[in-house]
Amino acid sequence: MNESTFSQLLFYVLAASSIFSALSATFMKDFFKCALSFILLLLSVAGLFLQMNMPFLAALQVLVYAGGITVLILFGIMMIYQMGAENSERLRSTEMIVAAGVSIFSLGFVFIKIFSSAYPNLQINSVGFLSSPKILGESLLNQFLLSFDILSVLLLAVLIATSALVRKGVK
Amino acid sequence: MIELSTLLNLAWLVPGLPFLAFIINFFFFRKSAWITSRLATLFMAGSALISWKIFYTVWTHPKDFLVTAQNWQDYSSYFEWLPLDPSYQSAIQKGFSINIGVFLDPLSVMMLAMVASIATLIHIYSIGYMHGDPGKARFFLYLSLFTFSMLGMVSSNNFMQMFIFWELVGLCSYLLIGFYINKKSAGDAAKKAFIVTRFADFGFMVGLVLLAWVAHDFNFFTLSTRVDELSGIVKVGLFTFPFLPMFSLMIFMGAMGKSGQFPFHIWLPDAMEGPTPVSALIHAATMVTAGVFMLARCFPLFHSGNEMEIIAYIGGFTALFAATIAIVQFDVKKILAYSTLSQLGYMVMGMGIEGAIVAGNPATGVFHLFTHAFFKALLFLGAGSLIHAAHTNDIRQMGNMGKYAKITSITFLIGTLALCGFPPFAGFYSKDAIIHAAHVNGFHGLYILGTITAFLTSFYMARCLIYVFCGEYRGEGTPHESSFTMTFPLVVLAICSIFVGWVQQDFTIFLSGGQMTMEPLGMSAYITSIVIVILGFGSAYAIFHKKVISPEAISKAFVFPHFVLEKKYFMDEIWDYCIRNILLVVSWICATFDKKIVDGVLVDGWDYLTHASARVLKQTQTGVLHTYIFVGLTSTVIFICTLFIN
Amino acid sequence: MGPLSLIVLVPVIAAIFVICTPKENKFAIRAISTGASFVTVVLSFLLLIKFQKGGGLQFVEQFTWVKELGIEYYLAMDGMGAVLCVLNAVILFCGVLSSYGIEDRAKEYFALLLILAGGVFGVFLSYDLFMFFLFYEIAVLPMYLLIGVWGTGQKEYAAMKLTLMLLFGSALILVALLAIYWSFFNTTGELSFNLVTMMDAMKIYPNLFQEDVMIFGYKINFQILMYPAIFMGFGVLSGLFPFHTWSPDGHASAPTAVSMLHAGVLMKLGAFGIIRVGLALLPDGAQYWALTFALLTLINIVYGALAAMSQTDLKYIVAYSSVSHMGIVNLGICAMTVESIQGSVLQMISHGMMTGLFFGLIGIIYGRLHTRDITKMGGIVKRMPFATVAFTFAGFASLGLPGLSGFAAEVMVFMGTVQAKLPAFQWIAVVACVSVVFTAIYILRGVQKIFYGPFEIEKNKYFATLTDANTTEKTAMSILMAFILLIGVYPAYTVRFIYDGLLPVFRNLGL
Amino acid sequence: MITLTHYLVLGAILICIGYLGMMVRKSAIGMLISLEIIFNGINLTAVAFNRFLHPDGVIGQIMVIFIITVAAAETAIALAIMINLFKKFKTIDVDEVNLMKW
Repeated sequence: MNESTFSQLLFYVLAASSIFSALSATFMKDFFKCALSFILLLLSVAGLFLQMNMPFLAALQVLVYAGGITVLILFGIMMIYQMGAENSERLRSTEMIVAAGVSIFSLGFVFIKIFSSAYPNLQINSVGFLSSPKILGESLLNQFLLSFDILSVLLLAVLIATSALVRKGVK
Repeated sequence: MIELSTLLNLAWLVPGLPFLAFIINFFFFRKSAWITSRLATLFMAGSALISWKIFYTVWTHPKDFLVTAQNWQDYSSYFEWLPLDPSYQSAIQKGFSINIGVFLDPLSVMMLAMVASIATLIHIYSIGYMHGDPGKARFFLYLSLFTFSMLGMVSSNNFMQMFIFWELVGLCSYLLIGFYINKKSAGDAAKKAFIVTRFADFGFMVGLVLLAWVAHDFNFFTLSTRVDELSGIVKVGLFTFPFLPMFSLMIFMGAMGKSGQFPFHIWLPDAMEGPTPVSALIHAATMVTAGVFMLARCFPLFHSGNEMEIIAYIGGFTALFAATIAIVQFDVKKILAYSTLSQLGYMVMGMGIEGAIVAGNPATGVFHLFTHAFFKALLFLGAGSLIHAAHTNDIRQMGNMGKYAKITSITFLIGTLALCGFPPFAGFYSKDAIIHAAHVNGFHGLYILGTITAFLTSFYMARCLIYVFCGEYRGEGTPHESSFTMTFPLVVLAICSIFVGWVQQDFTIFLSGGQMTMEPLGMSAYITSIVIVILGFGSAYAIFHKKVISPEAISKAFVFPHFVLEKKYFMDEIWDYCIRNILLVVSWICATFDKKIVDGVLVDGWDYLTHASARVLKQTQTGVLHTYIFVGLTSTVIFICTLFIN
Repeated sequence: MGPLSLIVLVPVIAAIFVICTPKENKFAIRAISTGASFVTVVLSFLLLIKFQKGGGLQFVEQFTWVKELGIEYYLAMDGMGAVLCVLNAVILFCGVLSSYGIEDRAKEYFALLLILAGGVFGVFLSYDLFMFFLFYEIAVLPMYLLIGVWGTGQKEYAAMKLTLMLLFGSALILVALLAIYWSFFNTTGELSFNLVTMMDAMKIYPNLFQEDVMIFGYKINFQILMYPAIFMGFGVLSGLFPFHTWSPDGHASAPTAVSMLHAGVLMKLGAFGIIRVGLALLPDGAQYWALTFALLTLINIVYGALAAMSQTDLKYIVAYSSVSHMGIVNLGICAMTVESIQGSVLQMISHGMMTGLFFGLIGIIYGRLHTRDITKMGGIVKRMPFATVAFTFAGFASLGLPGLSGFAAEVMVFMGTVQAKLPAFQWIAVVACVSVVFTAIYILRGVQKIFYGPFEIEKNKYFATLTDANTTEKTAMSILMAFILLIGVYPAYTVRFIYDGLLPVFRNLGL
Repeated sequence: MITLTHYLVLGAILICIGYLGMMVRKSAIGMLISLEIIFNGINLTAVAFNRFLHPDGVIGQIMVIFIITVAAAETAIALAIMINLFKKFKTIDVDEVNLMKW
């Protein structure tokens, strides 16, 4: 089993796990199970990033996304649960059918487009591609400096807003 | 012979003096009745004197006053009132405009003299008649305004000036009829008079407007030279018609309004609401003859055959029609009003007959106008002093007035005889001239019509005499003879009514500027008219005095004709029905259409539209987060798919 | 600062002074505004006398305002301008005199009234299209506040409707003016709003304003496209048939002086605009559209008179009568002959005076009887003799009695319409004459119902304390009556001014 | 061999699942999580395009970095709002919260 079949196999495993975890995250009634399957999804996507040898992104994904955001969500769930909300919900059945119909319909379109697109069998040429934090850092600070700064302002604003929102005494 | 320029300057004074009186009275003496009446009468007398002087000079030199299309300029002095189109050039005139001024020609000079003199007499009469009336100052104000506009109309040399003063005369008749302001019937009668004449003036105005389009000129004399050019075919919208005949009928429509011909006569009997001097001046002598004057003035224009016959027949029919109604009237002024209508019918018939034949001479109709003014004014003033004496209009309450009002009765008798055409008196010469002309020129229908009307005239006047002078006085209180200022005009007018008829021959020579003469009336005319008058008086005497067949029996025998005559052939009701049901309904439709459709739909419609669309769009804001997300995401998904369709 | 900008700015400066005076000092407010309007009357008379007929544009004031766009402050007086300025000054003076009764917020009322009058002066005198439109808006906009605040009855609705419809009209006008501006630039390559240069250029460049415009694939001549925009845009203000409905409501709920100024002068702005811009610059468009608009104005005349017949509210009768009279003005413009255009300008002046008098009197009657419903009036001739005389005088002037100004104008318009070269105009003139009869009917019915007949005290509770007009109102009304009489008795004097003012328009129309 | 289409297919599926989740979930948290799934699908596609079409460029990766930070900010705010929501309405069910109805 040479090196390429291994990477193919790895891709399929990761793809299957991410689809499975995404489905369970959406259709689980219990929030905790849903949050946990979401973490699994994040990790499998990080794996895919690694497979495309983008280590910085995978790290970012794992650290910020899986570690930060989902922890925040879990914290939120527990706090709501603490304050008395029940931790499960019933799904909307009628919208399920409609949404399923629309998504399958649109998936069909997208797939037709993808499979008939101009470059079907572009291979993953691993040689010569490197994406290191140094390259990303440089481009962040010269080419995309403006959006970088706007982002920082955005985060500051979110900081203030969240603290203002959850301040004690807000009726 | 005074040359023309001084005559023209004098002519300016004739209408000028009453106007001056009006201005002075209006601005300075409106408060005091005494000064206004004396001043107005003084100025009126002055203007009458001047008009007699001009009349005398023209009467004595008819040859020099033959006005034709070439020399009308030096017989008139005028100023440009309204320059319509200065850039218009044509063969005979530079610049198309409306001129107002004074004009001397036998017809207008005769009318000036007649109007001025009768107006003076009536001014004197009304000093006495209006004694003690609070609005006396206002009355004399209107009288001088009326005489100014009447004299202005009479001395006009073009259609527009005539139309201008025509309307002013209509205004003065509105003001004078509605003189008793708090009497509702007076106000309605004034309104009715003005609106009915306004309907007729619509025809006049349309005629003038089309004349402006076809001929670009209003002067009578320059138009009379272009008769053949004007009788060409003209296309207005969908109708094509020869211009001149249609034009003369339209102009005659205006005349029908003012001179009370058949459909437009309903306002004249109601105009008796005004004080009696007004009825005497306006609705007997002067204004109502305006239509006949207009026919005479543009006689050369109308000289083209069949439409004059139509006019003649309308005149004849009105004469008979009015005479029949007069038989059943009990108000003395109403009887005289209907008799005026029938005499006007005579004059129009006279003009129509003369117009129809080739060598027509307008003098017959105009002479009747001349004489009629005198004896009809006399009759009205006499009636006025009778009313003044008996304090009622109704002849059934009067009786044996001869004993109380001596002079009034005698003058009233003279007037009646003149009206019925008893030979020596004025009426005979003029009225029978018309009947004779009808007989000579082959209008046998009109001839018979004329004789019947003559008989009816003498019948109803005799009936009025019997009611007023025979039997015992039926009213309350004792009537008294009127004061000198009222009886003096009666006497003067009585004298005129006797002698004015004898000048028939010279009148025709004077009027036609020495061209035409009217052959004198033969013995047959004398006999027929005497027979008719005697028949009329005899039958009236038999029925009303001796009661051989009492009037009640007759009315019982002919119930329906009596009822129809009583109701004046329902003409008032027809007019009222037309106005009320057709015009007011149409105007109601227009008003509601405007309010509901044009305003409602076009303007408020937009307002409704915005409200309705807002109400619909409001539904989309359900407030539920899910619907927003659902719509948002689904539409993005579908939108992305549409991108991939190509 | 020549006389023309003086006559335009005196009311505006007076308005500023009025605003600065303290609210309680009613006397000062009235004194300033009466003084200012008197100054404009004197000024307009002086200009009228000094105006030499045949001398083209006089008292010209021309300063470039925005060089790049070619906008100039260009005031000039021609024959029409001279006479219409006198009309505006007189109506303003009488309006100010008859609005002494305004108590609440008199300051703003008089200020707005003066600004409005200043705008109207500007319109009559400006020869630069941009300035023309600027003053046109200044004249139209204060109406909303004047009716909305000081009006009676459903004043908000009426003010809103009036302003919205007028603004719809001025939107159309703006489109047309800019189109003219642009097409002038296209042909001559020079950016200018100046009316005189445009009219002269029409002689030099034969195809000025003639090029074809592509609209949805159709090729339409510029003039044929733009003339309806101008005619309907200005027509909204001058009471053209489908857009006239603001006039009855607007006048019914406007205070006296406002409806005097509005019906008296502002409605003339519309017709004046059509002559100054429409006929002068787009003659072929006018020729093409003449018949269709003539039919509209014919409906205006007959329909307005008929509608006035069955109104019970006094102001509605007068409002519909001004719709009908403005129809005569518009008909005169559509007929495009020498008499008819002169007649329509004369009708503007005479109708301005008449409606001013009418609304002034209605103000007096309404001030005392507090009702405008004619069924509740009757027989008030004994208590109010002056009002009766004046109302009958105005009535007879409006039904076209000779000797008063209505007749001369109507005769000129009808005779002009009859001579129009287009086929159906004779028929239109004949039908328009019917309005003479209908006007007589509704005027006399109105006069009869209101003034004559028996005087019953119990019919209206204000009858007991009924008094006649006071001296200021009497002077205002008698000034208007004097003018109607002056123009009516000898119209040649006024018509010569108008003829001189219209010469360039006749030259463009090829008359 | 793993080609671009594989990643694109996977990314599309993830986005669809996320969309499905948004439609189906009644609670705010559920929605939040499905929203995050959509973000992951987008990240994957972005990276795939960068990796296969423009190997020398970094635009895809920069986009992923930005998306992640924005997702973080957005989740923080969403949770803060959710907590306030819960304090006021005693429920996090989205349908009960309909005060904004016209």
